[in-house]
Amino acid sequence: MTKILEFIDSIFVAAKAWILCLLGHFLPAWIVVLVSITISGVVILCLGPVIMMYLTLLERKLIGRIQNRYGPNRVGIWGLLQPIADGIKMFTKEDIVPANADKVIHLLAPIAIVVPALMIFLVVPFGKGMTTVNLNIGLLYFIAVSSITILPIFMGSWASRNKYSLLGGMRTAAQMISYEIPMTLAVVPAIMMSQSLATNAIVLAQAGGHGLNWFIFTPWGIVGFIIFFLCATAECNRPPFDLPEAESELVAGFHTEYSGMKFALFYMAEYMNAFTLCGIAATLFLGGWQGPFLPSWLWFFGKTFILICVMIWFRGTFPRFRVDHLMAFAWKFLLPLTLINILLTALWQFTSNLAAWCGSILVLGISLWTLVKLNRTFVPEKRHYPLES
Amino acid sequence: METTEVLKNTDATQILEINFGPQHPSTHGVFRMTVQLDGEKICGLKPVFGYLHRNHEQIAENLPYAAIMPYTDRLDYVNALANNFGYALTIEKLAGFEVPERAEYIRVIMAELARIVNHITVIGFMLNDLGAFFTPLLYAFRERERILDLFEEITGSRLMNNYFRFGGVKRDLTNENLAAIQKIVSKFPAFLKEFEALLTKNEILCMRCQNIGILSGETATNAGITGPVLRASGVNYDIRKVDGYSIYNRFDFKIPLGEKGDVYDRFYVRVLEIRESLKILEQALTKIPQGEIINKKSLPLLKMPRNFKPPVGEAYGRVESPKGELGFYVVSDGTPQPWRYHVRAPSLINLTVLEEMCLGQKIADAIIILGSIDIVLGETDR
Amino acid sequence: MNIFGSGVFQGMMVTLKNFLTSYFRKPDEGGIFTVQYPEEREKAIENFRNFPFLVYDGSPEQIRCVACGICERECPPKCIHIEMALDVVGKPARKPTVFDIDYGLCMNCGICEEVCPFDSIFMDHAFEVTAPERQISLVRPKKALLKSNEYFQKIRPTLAAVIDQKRKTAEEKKKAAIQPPATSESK
Amino acid sequence: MNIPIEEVKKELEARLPDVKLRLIRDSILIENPEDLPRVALFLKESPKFLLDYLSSVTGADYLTFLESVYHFYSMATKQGPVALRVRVTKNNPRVPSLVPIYRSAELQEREAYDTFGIIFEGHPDPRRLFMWEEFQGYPLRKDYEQEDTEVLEATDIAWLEARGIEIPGEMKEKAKALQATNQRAIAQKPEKPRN
Repeated sequence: MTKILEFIDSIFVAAKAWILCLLGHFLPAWIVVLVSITISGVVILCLGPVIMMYLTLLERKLIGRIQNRYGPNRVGIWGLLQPIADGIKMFTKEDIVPANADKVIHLLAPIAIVVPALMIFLVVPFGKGMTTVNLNIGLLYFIAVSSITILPIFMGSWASRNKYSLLGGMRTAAQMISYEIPMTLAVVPAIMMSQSLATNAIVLAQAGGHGLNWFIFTPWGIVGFIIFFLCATAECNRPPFDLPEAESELVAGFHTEYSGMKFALFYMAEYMNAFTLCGIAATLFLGGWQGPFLPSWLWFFGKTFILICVMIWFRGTFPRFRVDHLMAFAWKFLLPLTLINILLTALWQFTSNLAAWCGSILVLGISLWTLVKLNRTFVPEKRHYPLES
Repeated sequence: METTEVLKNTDATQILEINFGPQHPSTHGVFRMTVQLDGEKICGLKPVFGYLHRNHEQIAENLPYAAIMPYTDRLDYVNALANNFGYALTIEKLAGFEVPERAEYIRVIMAELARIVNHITVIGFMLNDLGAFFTPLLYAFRERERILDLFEEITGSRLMNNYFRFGGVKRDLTNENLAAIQKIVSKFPAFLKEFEALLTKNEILCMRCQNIGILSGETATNAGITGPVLRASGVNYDIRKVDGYSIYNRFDFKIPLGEKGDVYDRFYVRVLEIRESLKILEQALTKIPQGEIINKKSLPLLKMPRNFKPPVGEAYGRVESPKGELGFYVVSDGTPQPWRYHVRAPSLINLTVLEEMCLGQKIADAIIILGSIDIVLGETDR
Repeated sequence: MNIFGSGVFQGMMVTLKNFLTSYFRKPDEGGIFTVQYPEEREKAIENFRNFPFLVYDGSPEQIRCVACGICERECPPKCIHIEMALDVVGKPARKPTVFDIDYGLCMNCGICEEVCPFDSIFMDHAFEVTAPERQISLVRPKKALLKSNEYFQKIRPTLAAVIDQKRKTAEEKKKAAIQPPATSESK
Repeated sequence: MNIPIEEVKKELEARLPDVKLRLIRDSILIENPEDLPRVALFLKESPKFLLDYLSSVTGADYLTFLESVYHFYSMATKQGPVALRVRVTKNNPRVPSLVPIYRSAELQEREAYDTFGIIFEGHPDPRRLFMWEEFQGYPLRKDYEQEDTEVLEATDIAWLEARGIEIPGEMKEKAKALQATNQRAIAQKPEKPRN
């Protein structure tokens, strides 16, 4: 029984190893390495778009249900072929470039945005031994690469020569740079506890204890997770932080002037970013691919799926932030909280379990209360509405 | 989009001039505002009208009185019944028609249902302007749909009702209709509770709406602002109470007033007004008498509308439409068609203070301020 | 005191509730409200009015319309055009030869139905009216507008019953007037 | 609550003796348009009426003269309406603007200017409201002749041809004929209701 489970668990790893072994018999070693890289690359290149396509379907279905309607259900059973229909539509659409646009940069931006989105996939541990490149500085790589996304968005917005796009681009720059900081700082506790920057090592640090060793089950872990998740939502420009697009204000923000496949690439990058960020969040705080019975990659995808569902749930519920509130939220609320969180993590390592729990909750409570008191704009005013005859 | 950058100061920042509309997702139709931006801050805003202008008044001046009724539906197409009400009231004033008791009750019931439809739609669209991805709007539309189905059953059409006649209404309410209305009225508070749980305490919504677009009571009065926008600024002025037209003075209802006159107050005053409308409906449904639905004197006019020639004179009739004071000014010269027909459109006049409310706010705020004023371009541009 | 974030949480609970009820509840109680249009249809509402049509009894020759032109005059957007037929002698035949309604202009107000003294024009339920272009093919000729009384009885039973009754009594009266019964003669 | 119009007139005559007033139906006609702002200001500030709310401003064309009609209400005392009207000739349709006193007149006066051509002197933003700036004529005047949009004029044809759009010959001929007689293409007036 356990043998079968283990086999299913390692099926992808085994398959790749088998192919490489086979080739190793009659090919020189350097070609085998090249083939290994190619296999991983092709898998990721296929996985990215497929994930994106079905995430759009999932989003439309879930939001449909939230809004008491069916969502797409005409193309194929349960609308399963809808993404393909959308893809065909995107391909056949006319590609429009504004007359005054900077044509080269306008073309480059959608291409450039997909690259970092795909690059992050390299360090995501999809399962036991299924990290494409087991970098020992995996998290650093992730943080570095994910911040590149700003540049293509700004390129696209600037090159469009549209004022809505320009505003959207400016907002993107401000928003993504600001949210990068609390996000990075929210990751630090996980690094401190696992004492490694490699994503796989962080997952392994959360092993055992029937899942209770996951970082989310500690006070600093839950705070870190929530902050990381909020920042991730902001990083991939999803509601309620979708200011760069801001449909009701800026028409479509930075991609107002994009159509057809170029637009689809922006869209693809957004969804792939959402997936990888959720995957990293699951890795850092939810024990990654760890879990009983089921194969490890299924656990990873399950956890990621739930996080994505929460992102979609956000989208179905919340109105958008305003630009200054957004910045204030990052700098005045999330940033101090992450710093306190790092302090707590440090204390956690030196104290006994019970004292650490009580102490952390006390410190967190006080700091939250203080932060709310300091940020009066976040607190709704109480209003009184007289009813007069 | 026009690309004219105006230099305000040679050494300082550039002012960015943007046209919001006429094709823009949240200008509620083909409304345009020319906005001057300093970064994200608004330093100038000019509304531009007329993209939906069809000279309603001239069309009406070439038509017999009864034939104008379906055209009034097209003014404010979200609640056509209020327009019908205003026009019918004006012509009854001009011709001196009495309205039977039952017809008055039917009118009030229909007008209040239309008010609920309007307010709930406005709240939904305002939330959409705020960036909520259609969820509040579709919840609102779900409830609106029930009322519109009822309108279809009673008036024959969902939006373009053409239901009121001079001296009465077109069709009687059956007992089943009354039961259906009663069902809607009794189910509505539960929906409102859910709707409020979704919205009113939401921190993001409060952050976005509170202290934004403040309009003081004095400015509002002087600028002729009416309706929920005025009452949100704390001025107690509801034409249903002031004029007591039709039979509104027989019902017990209150007027909710706002505290600060910001976007949040306008939003919440509308929610409270829905509650008051439900109160009126409850009372009207219990009190509605049996009897005629149209004045006997005006019955023959239904068959020969062209024979209707009101005496020479003029009348100014106004009703509390959900958008504000909807006035009709009609001058009769004794011929079958009016000599002068004028509509005092609340959506248009409420936009007088748009610039003042938006100055110094962010672009995102301008959108929700516009949404909170509640305009329908059919009425604004006429 | 409200805990910071409770409003956001409350809102999320509302959407979660609606998400779940969309699977289990009936449309009236918070379930899915959508009607899957071409396959499913909403219950036809009797009073619904769309474009006008002309009623005939029995065969299309027995058209009720007498081409009096009242609807043509009263129509607010002037979308009706009628020409009266002439009989062999050249006298007006009290039948329309041409009866066009421009669906592109018609605004479904129902005034023609109200003013018609001969109960011959009524508002239809058919709303699936399409045309390849917006000028000529939207002008519907008499042939396209004629529909039988049975169709009228099917779509609007209540109104049709009232009108059939009215016409029946009117016809009986007419008959009675032409051939007065013997008893009345003796008086 | 209604204000008897005679009472208003009496009060006005007592306080502003140099203003000539006349009752027309249920409204007061101010014979000299120049007096309008004074009357309005008096009505707004007199504690008896407190007409702080200008509900409606509109024009009307009575063939020989144009009229501007104002309906006032009071939000403070909840009474009204009081209707004022001024008459001007079509040659010199100048009426002092009420915007400095009531801002609600701002858009409505622009509308009246747009549709009737009544010029409101002292209006801060005297532009057309619904029509574009180049528009000719005032559509709600009874003598307004609507341009036929189906017929192209010579200038239109020149504009179109400059952009490489082909125009049928008969349209060109029509335009030439119009230009020769120095006429504008006028649309048929909507049919007046028969009785």
